[in-house]
Amino acid sequence: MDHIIAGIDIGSATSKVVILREGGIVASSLIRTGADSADTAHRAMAMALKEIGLGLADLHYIVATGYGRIIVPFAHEIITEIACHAKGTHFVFPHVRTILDMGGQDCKAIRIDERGLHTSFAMNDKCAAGTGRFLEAMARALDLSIQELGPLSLQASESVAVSSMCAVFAKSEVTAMARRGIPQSTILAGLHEAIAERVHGLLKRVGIEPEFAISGGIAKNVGVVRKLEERLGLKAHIAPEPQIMGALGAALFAAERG
Amino acid sequence: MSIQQEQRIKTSKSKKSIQTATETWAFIKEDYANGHKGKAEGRPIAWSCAAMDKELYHCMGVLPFFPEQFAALSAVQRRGGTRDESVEKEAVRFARAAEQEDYASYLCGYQRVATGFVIESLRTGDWHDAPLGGMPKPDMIVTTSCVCDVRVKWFEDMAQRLNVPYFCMDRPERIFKGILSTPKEHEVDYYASQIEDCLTFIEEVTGTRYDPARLNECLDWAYKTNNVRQEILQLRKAVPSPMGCADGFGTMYPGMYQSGTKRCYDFYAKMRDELRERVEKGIGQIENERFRLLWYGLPTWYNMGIFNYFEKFGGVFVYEPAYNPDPWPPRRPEEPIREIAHRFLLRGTGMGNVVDSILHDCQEYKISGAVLSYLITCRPIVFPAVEISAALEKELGIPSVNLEGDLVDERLFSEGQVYTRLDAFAEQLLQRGPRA
Amino acid sequence: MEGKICVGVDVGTHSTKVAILRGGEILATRVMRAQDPEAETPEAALRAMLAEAGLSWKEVSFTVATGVGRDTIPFAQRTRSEQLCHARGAYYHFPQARTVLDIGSEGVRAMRLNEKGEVRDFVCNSKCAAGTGAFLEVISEVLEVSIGEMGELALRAPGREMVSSYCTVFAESEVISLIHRGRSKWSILAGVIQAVAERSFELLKKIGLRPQVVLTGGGSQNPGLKKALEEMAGEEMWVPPEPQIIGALGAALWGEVLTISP
Amino acid sequence: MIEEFEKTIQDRHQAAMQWKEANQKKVFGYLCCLTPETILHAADVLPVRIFGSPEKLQVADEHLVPYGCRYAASCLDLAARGVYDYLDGVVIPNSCDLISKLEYWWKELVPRKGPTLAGVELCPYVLYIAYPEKRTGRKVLDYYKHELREFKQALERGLRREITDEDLSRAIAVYNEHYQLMGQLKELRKRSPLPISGSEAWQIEYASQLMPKEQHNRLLKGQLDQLSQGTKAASGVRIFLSASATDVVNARLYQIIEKAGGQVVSEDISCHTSYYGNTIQTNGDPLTAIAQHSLEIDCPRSTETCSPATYPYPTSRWDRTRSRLEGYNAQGAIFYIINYCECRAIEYPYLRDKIREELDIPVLLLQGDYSLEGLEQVRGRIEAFVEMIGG
Repeated sequence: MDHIIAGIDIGSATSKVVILREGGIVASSLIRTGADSADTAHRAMAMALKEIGLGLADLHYIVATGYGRIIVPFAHEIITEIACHAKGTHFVFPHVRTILDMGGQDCKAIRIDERGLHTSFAMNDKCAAGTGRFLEAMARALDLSIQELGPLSLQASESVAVSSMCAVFAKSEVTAMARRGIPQSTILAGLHEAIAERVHGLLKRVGIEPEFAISGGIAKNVGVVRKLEERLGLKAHIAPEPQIMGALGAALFAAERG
Repeated sequence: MSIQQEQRIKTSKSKKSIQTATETWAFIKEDYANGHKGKAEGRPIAWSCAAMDKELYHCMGVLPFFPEQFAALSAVQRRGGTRDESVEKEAVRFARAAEQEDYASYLCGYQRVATGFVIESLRTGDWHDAPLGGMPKPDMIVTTSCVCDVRVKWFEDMAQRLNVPYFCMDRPERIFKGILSTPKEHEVDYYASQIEDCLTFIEEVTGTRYDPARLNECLDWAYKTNNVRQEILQLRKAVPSPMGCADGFGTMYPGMYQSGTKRCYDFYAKMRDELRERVEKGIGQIENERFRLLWYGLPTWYNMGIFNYFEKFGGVFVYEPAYNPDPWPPRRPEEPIREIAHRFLLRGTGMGNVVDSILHDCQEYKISGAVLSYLITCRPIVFPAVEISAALEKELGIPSVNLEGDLVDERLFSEGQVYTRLDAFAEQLLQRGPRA
Repeated sequence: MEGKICVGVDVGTHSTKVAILRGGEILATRVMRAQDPEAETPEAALRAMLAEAGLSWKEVSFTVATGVGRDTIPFAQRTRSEQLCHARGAYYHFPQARTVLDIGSEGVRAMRLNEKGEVRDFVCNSKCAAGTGAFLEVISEVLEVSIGEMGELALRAPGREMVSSYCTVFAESEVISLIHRGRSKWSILAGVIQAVAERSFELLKKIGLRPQVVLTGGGSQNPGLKKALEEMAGEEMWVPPEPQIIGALGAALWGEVLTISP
Repeated sequence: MIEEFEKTIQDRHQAAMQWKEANQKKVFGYLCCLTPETILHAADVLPVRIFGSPEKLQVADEHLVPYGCRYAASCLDLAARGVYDYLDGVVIPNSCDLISKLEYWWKELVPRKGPTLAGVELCPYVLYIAYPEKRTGRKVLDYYKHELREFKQALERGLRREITDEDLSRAIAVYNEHYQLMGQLKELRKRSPLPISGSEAWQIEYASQLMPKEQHNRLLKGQLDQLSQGTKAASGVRIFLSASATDVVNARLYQIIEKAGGQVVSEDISCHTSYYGNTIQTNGDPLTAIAQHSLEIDCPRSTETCSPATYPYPTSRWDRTRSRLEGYNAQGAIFYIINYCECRAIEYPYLRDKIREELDIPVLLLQGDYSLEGLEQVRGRIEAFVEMIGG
């Protein structure tokens, strides 16, 4: 019988599952965290299992992580998203020592050692400035899709200063700028700069090593990534599926335990 | 965040591992009852601060009350002593009253709560609608310039509002290398003069004459108490840890606020005996101690359960440097005032002194991780936090984690975020394996 | 002075309001939503309004602009702060007004007035959007209730859910989780409105809360919010007709004052 | 306004470096008006005030938590970035919880190697002064004199020169002239119409902390002659401004107030020299006189010795505030308190009540950080406030 294990990451915005068989990823899923969190867990898991035609009973061990980790009814163990992001990223990029995870409502800076274990971490405070939700609100204000933000901002030749990082105030600041005829790309460049500056502060708190990776949904925003790279003078490693790093880490823990 | 609130991880209520700790509450209640009784009988009441030399009150027959301690009490209690969780904590009610008067929300929680209590009591005329019947109205307000600027300014502000005589004992700021050092002569002269002036001030307010013999009596008790407390600290270094930080903070009241009395001495003597027995029998806070933690800063008084949080991972809080005393130089009954000044000035107040002292404590107590309470409303606690964290990592390889919040205002505490950090920190410590 | 025409323009973050006065009487008012791409410019709106009233642009004696975008109205002779305009507008309707609470979309402000309707003191909300109209808008989107019906719904709530988050974004997800837990929309609304009311009430307490209290701005049209505030204050609060144009009305009234002594 | 003032402010670092080059003397930076500048002057050192910059922190944020005054943090940040490398020494008085701790961070982030003896620095680059928190009382002067003596000795060791009483007396004379001239300027601002705008007066204050006092005295004297002829007049609602130390932000605050139709006529600002009311005594021991003068500074952090019967609690903050409002016929009071400036934050509600009740003057509280964007966000309130008074 194959050794099949899974990791599930219930985040504030999206939920992810990764299934490993003999150390390799055989299935994954990503859905929006919805209605009932336990139900979300079931749906995400079912979706991934369907890919390989298996059932829950075929899994030997399941580790849950993320904000909703405690409510995953079928998990054997729960581990924090900090440890899981460290583990997942280490698996993909063994040389990476600093990780920035930018999720829906929070950002984390994590330092890891050569074994992929976290040695230090910092998280954002009670304000959602600079998180995925913040960008979503901005996208709505500019009537753009979240995927468009990054590429569009790269077209900007200059950027404007966005003074407020409060999602609500920034939204109206952005609306007002758009009304004044400032190009969307320029506004976005400003927003991304502001976010980069904020997360840079977080990174400084754990110390930045040259081998550095970004995970989470915002890692797919090339605008933020570019601004951050410019600030740090470093090239960021980004996995093809940066959002599933936490679930992957959870699955890797499951592989060790199960 | 949402899901988490749904599944709120309830820490157990703060757990007392030692018997003596359960007696603190009776001690506090007795003091408040005595205060109210004394007030009715016309005995002088002083509002004062933790860093004050309490022996001065006991030798002058003054009943001292401490707004900081009152604020901590308000962080625990709800109005009317109810346990109904929909009733907000008294601390939140008072803090809000102060904020409505434009006291900034970044100000020390102790300050906002105590000032809010003054504002509310002056507004309603009812001084007893508060935990334990509130602090009796003061006849004098005495503070010191120790530790922070807020204490001076805040007490001055209360004196203005209450129209009550005010005195501040100014303590010289001392910055040097290391943790303890002999104070300079002119520093002792100055602080001794402050103590003398304070005694004169109390004489004027109360009409009681200062009697050096009486002060010596109080200092004898204080000295004996301090020796016992040093023994307790030695015992607390044992592995497994016989007593944790919840108890450490929970039992600081007598020593912090009633030093110089026999009942204070008795309290700690009993505690020492209990601890000695536990250490001899090898009884720890928990059965299988896997890692030992230090709590830097002041506690989150509204959530003392946090000190048990690591138990499920095999972690225990072993030591909290905040309120524990240094060893004292021998008694000098011929000049008791200079003796107080001298012992008070031994410890340095600079950033470097603070960092050095935490490094020292971590070694003494065999600490494997430190939880830094980032009191965002307390400058002296929060400023050194980054340096401490860096020094622990660099000098001793000890990791640390920080928790943002206030000491009494639970509105600034984000349970979900805090517990995720603590979980990740526990994982981090367990991954490292036992400390060599 | 009979028949003198004064115009007030209130340029807010979400809408622009225009009011025209003739001889101290309201002649016409108009609200333009900022998000609406079809919306007229203030100047075009004013021209249309004047034309409808059979007046020409030249007949306007004085124009005053207020609101966050008050400097963007080139045809205004003067500008006046929102505080002064809301107070004057509220006083126009209610000479008994001594406290005015303006619940705008991003700013909440409380003003204390003297017997003559002059502002003696004011306080404003902080840099955080918690407790403002925009906060309610975000929640209205989440709950799929229109801003208009929000207050009514809340009034019929059987209970009240606690919404504790400061930050609009966090509050949004708190609300989402409450929905997911099957809590009634009404009770959640009541909780949200309570949270907003608490923020506004803090400002009222700071300013002293002297009766009569008058509510203005978009938020005052929310009956649930009004009721929550009245309960906290133990005090009846009045809402003028068309509370959202009070700022523009006040600006126009200032125009009358300023034409005399510019 | 005088070009030289403006130039010095615009390019304070260049100005100090040029002075150093031209005079072949040392320049020391200091962090607070509690610094005994006269002692530095007596040692032939040019004391210049260390200011920050409202740019974002670049280095210091790795060491400081965000829960503290950004102004002090910015001063440190500039130093850590090398902006203040031209300084030959730094004086840090115990003037508030954060500034006193800068002594540690300055040494950490701007390390300078000097000779040590048994681990103790002989001629420290960073000089700390334990300023007492009490301004009055029986032994305060003795204690502070001792601290100043130690400061002077450290300076003498570092500079390898003696600072004689004659040196001190010479410096005192220069500074006394400065205090007198600044006093005259203040008197002018009591007039109506105002002979000088608030922002111009501020510029004079600002420059006085950056240039040699002799030069400043000379320029100011000329300026005062001109002003007393009354050719210039500034108008507006008369405003008293109380503010934390936030140099450039304050400078902009003056402009915003003026644009709104107001004029600052008097102030209580932490990076201002207006705390010095009197001159330094010239009879007797100069060090005692300097200590005495320094203890007269009415800083929000200082407290006093009280007497139960006659003087139960300190009133000097209110007394000073009252005289700054009444004497100058102020019509409104604006308080700008930078976040985490705790002493000002605590005294504010009491001062506000007193101003309202006893003087019937309206008060506006502004809270913010050390950034110009933050100021733009409160611009509307300032305009509303000035309009409210001006009608």
